Amino acid sequence: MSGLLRIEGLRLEAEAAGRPALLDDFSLALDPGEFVALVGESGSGKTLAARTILGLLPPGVRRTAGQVLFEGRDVTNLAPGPLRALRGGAIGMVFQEPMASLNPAMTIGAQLDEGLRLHTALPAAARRAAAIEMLARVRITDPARRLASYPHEFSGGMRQRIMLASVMLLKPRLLIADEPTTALDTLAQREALDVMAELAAAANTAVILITHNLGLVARYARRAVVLEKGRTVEAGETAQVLAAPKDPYTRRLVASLPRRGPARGVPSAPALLTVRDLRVAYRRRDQPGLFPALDGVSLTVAAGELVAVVGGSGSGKTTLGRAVLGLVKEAGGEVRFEGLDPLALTGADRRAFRRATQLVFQDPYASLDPRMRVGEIVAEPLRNCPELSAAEKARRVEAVLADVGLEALGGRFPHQMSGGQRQRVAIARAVVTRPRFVVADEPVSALDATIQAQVLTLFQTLQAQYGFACLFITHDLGVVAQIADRVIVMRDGRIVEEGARDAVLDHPQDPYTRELLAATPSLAVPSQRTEP
Amino acid sequence: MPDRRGGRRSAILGAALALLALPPAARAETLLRARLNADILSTNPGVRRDENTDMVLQHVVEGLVAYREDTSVGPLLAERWETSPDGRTYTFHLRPGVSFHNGAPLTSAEVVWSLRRYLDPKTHWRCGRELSGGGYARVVGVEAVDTQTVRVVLDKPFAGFLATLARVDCGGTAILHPSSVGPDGAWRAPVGTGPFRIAGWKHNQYLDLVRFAGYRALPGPRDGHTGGKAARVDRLRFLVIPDPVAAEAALLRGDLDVLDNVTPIDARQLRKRRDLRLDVRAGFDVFAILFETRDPLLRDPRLRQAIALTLDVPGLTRAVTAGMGRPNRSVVPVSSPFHDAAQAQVPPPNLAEARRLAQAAGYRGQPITLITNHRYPAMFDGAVLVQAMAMQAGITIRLETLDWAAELDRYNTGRYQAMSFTYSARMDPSLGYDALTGDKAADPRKVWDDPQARALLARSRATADPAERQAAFDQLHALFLRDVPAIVVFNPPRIAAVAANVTGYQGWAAGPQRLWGVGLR
Amino acid sequence: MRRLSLSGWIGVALIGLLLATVLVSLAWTPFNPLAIDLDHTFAPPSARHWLGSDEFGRDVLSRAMAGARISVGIALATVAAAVSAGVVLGTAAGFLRGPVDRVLMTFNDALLAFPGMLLALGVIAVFGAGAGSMVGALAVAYLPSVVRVVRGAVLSIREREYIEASRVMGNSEAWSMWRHVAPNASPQIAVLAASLFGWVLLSESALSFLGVGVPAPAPSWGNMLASARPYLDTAAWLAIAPGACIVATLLGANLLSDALRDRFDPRGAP
Amino acid sequence: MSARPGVVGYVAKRVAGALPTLLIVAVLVFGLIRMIPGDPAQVMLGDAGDPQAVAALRTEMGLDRPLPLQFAAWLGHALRGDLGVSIATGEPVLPLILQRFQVTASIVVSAIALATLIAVVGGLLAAWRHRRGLDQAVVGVATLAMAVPSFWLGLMLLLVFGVKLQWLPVVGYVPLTEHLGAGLAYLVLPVATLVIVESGVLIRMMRTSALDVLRLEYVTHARAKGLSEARVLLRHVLPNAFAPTLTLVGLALGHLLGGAAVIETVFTLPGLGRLVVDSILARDYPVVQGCLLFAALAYVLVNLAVDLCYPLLDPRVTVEG
Repeated sequence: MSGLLRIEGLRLEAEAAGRPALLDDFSLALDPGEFVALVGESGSGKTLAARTILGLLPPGVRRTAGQVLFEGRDVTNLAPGPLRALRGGAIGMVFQEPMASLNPAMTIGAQLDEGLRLHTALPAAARRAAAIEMLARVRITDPARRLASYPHEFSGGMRQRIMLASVMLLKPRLLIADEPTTALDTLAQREALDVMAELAAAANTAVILITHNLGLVARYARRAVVLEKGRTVEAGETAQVLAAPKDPYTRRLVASLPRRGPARGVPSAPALLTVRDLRVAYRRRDQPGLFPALDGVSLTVAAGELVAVVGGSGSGKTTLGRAVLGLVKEAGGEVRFEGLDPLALTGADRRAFRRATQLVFQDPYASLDPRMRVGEIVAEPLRNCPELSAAEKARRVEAVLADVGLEALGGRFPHQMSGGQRQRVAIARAVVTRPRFVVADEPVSALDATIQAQVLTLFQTLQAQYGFACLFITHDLGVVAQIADRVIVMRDGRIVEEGARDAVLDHPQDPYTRELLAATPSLAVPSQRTEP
Repeated sequence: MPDRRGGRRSAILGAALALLALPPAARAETLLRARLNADILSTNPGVRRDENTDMVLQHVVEGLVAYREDTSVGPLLAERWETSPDGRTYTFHLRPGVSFHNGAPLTSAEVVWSLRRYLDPKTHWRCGRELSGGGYARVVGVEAVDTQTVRVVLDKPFAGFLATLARVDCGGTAILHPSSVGPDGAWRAPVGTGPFRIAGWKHNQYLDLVRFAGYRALPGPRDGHTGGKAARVDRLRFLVIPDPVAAEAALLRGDLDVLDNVTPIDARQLRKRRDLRLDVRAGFDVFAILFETRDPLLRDPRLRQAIALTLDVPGLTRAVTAGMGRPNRSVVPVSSPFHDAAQAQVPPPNLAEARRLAQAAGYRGQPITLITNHRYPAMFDGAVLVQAMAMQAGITIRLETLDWAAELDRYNTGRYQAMSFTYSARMDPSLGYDALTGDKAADPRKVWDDPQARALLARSRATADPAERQAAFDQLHALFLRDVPAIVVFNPPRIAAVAANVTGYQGWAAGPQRLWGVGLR
Repeated sequence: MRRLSLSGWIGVALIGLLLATVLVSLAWTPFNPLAIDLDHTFAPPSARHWLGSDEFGRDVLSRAMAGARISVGIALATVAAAVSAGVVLGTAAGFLRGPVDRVLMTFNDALLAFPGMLLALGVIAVFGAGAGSMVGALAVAYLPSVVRVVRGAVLSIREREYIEASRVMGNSEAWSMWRHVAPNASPQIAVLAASLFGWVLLSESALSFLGVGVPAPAPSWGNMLASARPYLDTAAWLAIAPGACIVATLLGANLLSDALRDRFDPRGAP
Repeated sequence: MSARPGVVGYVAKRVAGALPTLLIVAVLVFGLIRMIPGDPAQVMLGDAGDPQAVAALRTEMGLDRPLPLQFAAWLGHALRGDLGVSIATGEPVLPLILQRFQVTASIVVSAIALATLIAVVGGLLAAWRHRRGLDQAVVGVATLAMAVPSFWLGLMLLLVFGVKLQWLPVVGYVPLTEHLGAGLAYLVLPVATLVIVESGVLIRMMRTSALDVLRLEYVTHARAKGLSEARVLLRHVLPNAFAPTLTLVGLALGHLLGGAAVIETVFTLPGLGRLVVDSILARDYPVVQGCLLFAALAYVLVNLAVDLCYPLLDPRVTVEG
């Protein structure tokens, strides 16, 4: 068999004794030009498996069994010299975090050039020409001029494409892409992966795509390997794995994908929040003048209604969420909550407003005081409820913790909990005052797929139970489909489309909405992939 | 310190002292190198001056009279003089054959010009006040009798007149040629009659003196600042080396020939060297513990006596001066001709008596604050030892370490209980007692405010008869030991270290280094 | 809580030894540290004088023990003064921001631009050498750094999301300050205090070495070193003993502050 | 990197912004030194100076004028670059400071440069070999170095290399401009002392920030490109990890340039620190005021220079920000 890569019986262990293997009996075979997905959640070992190929295991991890053959050579025992020749030249790698994967202190030209100079004998002018050509191919406009730019002068999506360019410049025989688009919004993700697939196909480069996003697997990969806690639980043709998962874990993974529920019949309620012509402008360092974050936004949210706000990075959706809660002092226009202006409130009115409204943040770690116990965190908002006795408060906290499934964990510190548990704490803290309105700012985008599904379900349950209205900010149309009553689509600080969920998802009017919908991965395996 | 090898390091230090920048001296020229701990302030004797300035200029200029080795006043440019019976008129006869550095002969004209210049308030002469209305006597006339005779008239008799003229800090009242100043009276450079003249002055680095070929020394052996002042080297260089440790290193490496003012601590080390010779003299400085006799606690003389009785004076002196100082309980320095047997007695410590006296004075362990400073190790170490010795008799002394300027401020204002202090050298015992004795209300610096003492001091000053003066000093001493306004402990040694090839160096208890008569082998 | 590392234990042991020495010295030293013995000066280390005797025959071990008492007392008092004043001023600057912050920080920067050692020297010259003025001088010299660190901590914690969360709950700024900013800044301040202890001890001995430190005859390690200097080649033990004491104490303080940093970090050491 | 257009304006703005700081320093210096009892007239006249003589000298020195007037006069002259003349020696203060500053600067700058070099190499290697023997050795040595007082270390080095082995001169100083070889011999021990004392904290800072950078993906990316470890460390880790160390270097330099009084005392160097201490003791007001103003200015300028270096290390930082 003329395989490009064969991994057999690979076992990785932590140097600290007494821990289960990080990766156990992992095998994978890859032909030239083949596109394989490695699927799993955090801690499944998928990244370690890929890094073993390049000999880039983090300190503290050891290979204790198995071999990795690249073009017939065992790469695990290579001397540093030949290994370095392999790295970058024959095998390229693209990383998850576009903000951290390019050296901020070097121009992108220098970074593109580094690999070329090392692995080819081209003269400087030819290297420069190659770099410019490659930048153009990854759709960076004006590539010749931008060679002298630094990474921070590019957006996240552009940076990830520049990474791709730097790797693909050397036409590697194997490309390892480790969660390359997790941090990008839907459109940027689509663009980056399309470029990657295109370049790989052109250079006949085999690709290992590491991801937790089943939608991406369905769209790009011919084969998929599913990992859970270091074990391979399922492997095979993508279509087969996704359509008819055999392993319970794979089944759970597939089931956790958000799917559209039936439209709730929301009884027409009075408007809780009205926003008219809201404008917010920031001064940005790299630009003269003011940058409009919100540019004349108007909307209403009725009591008990869940309105999803969708948009890419920089669309102004987060600013909107902060502004309606009166957290942005520089806001122009009009915000009325139950007829009152949050920014003008004082004293008891202000406290009443704060009790009635809450905010759930994207990163549960950053939003919980690391030096407070969970019980104290959840109880803190009740300070504004003087009518409750201490005992009633304690009961309320206990009940809410039970509601979010964290009974008995009130004594822990945030760092002693998992990400999903932390987000539950944040949600418990938001609902403990029985608010009438909650802003949820991407509350699930930092979580693994199965956890994300659980938290979303919990959020829906709580909303039904407590009946609060919600402005749910997200970039994921799948999430929107699952929970929203109404959808607002934002772009560049303006609302481009607004309407009932099904109407927007099924009959989008604005081109931007259509683009977003097209870019949203789904499990439907593209036809050209099923019939190679 | 152990021997050091090699000329390489000498070369290094040579460079350190910026010698390489100098033009090479002629082969035959002899060069003697001594140290200054700070640059001199000016070349204007007795005007803009400090001790270094005084010392250097003693080699360049001379006055009518000067101190002899035994601190009496002897002739220098004046061959002799007469005093009128009323003690108000002094007639000086100049020594013939003396010439200035510019070749001009010394005549009464230059003497009259010089003295009048000093007495002009615009000159800011250091001793102007002493000889004007504010001092002991006022000079009412200076005139030339003939070319070799000058007459000075005072408004009233003043036994200390000649001593004042001889005072080193008065610049020895040096006789200068009028070309020393410009037409506007501004200072230019000293044109004097001394054995050396100034050849170069590089500020903060060095000062060069060269032999004055036309010098006419007062005949006779070396005697204080008066006789035998011939230059024995062609060139005399004073190197400015502020740090004492650096100066010592320079000496050890052979880049200095004479190092004056070595501390006893350093002398301990230098004593072991065979390529050096130490010259140790009991100096005229007076180390003493001063008391504020108006302090509620210390106003009782019995407590002061008690403290004095706790002191192991020889032991303290030995520890502080590395065995080189001379224990002395008298204000009269041990090197003074007036230091007779009566002054020389050092009572041994008596702790039991000390306790008894303190008890009798009502002392119950109240802390007494003793001020000292870190600038002068002897004052500091002395204070530490006094504290420890008093502790043995149950007397609690607390040290307060100030910097020297702050201690001086306390000294000048009398704001202290006790103070570890050193009086700078005073040639005449009357001046020594005068520094201590006086009216505290008028002058808070004075520690001894006692009518009897003031009367005795006046007596010692009024007469010129040595026997009469000696009697006054003996009585003063007895009174001083009884009243204990201060405890004199020792006279710090005056130590110089000279290279073995230096000939004729002779330290002088009463003054800093003298480099005339000093040669090189 | 995380277990201490080996170096952490060494730090605890050194500081423990220091405190034990201080306690013992309150009750007992081999000799009276102030008692002179002019017949036994410069005795090398022996069974009688374990660390030798100095130029006045005083026992070096006794003086080193008494020196520990003085040095530690001054360092503790200084740290307490500098940290409490620094926390008040730094919190005020970070919390009130605006003109108060600007005025405070301009003044603070001016003090920072002042060589700390010379500032201390000046203060001591004004008030005279003594434990009190030493504490005051060192506290003034270190205050600007403490204000800086505290203000920086307050400003950075203010920007955390949980402070915004507290704001959303309707909590007042003062409450956020008290309930969220203060507890999260306190580990940093504790670590700072531990390092400060070392720095102050070092400065105290340096000032004593320059001759403006603890008033004699009370021994401090710095003035023991200073008086040992002329006898370096003949009685080196006089310089070695107090120097070793300073090194051991500083090492202890540094290791302890490292250990505190690791231990206080709720996320564990990186 | 070419100078950006805003740099000149930025520097001007920063220097102008430092003026209040310098003014406060000037007022503090003036106030503080005048609160110290004793004055230069007393110091110059010693125990022989009677009160009238002291008063006369004070008048001559202009010390009897009201303090605000003295301050205004001094400040006016200082703004024109004239720091007056030393009361004790009559020397002009500014040349005196500059002359002494050369001594301090030659020692401090070479020591800090060496310490920085050692810190970079040691810190990078320790971080690279995290938790291995080399790392532990480097951290151990650095922690120990942080605990050694400079004056004691200086004394011990003197004892060993000067007194016992006699390899190096014990005291004194030769300007490098006068004799290079001799000058270097005098610099060795003081510089070595400062290097050891200052490098401890710098090594640890460099190691910590290098560890932070080594965890970042672009380092893994650089390795994945096949770059050698040396190039990864020097080209990718060092520039991104150096900023915090540079800050510390700036602080150390800023403070030491103002006078390393202790080290200058140990090695009897005629530096700025000794000048200040001696002038405080002699109450030589113009010299003290001049020196401390100079020290504060040096501190401000060094930190400004450090700020200007950040954009070279990290293009995300702009000087205007």
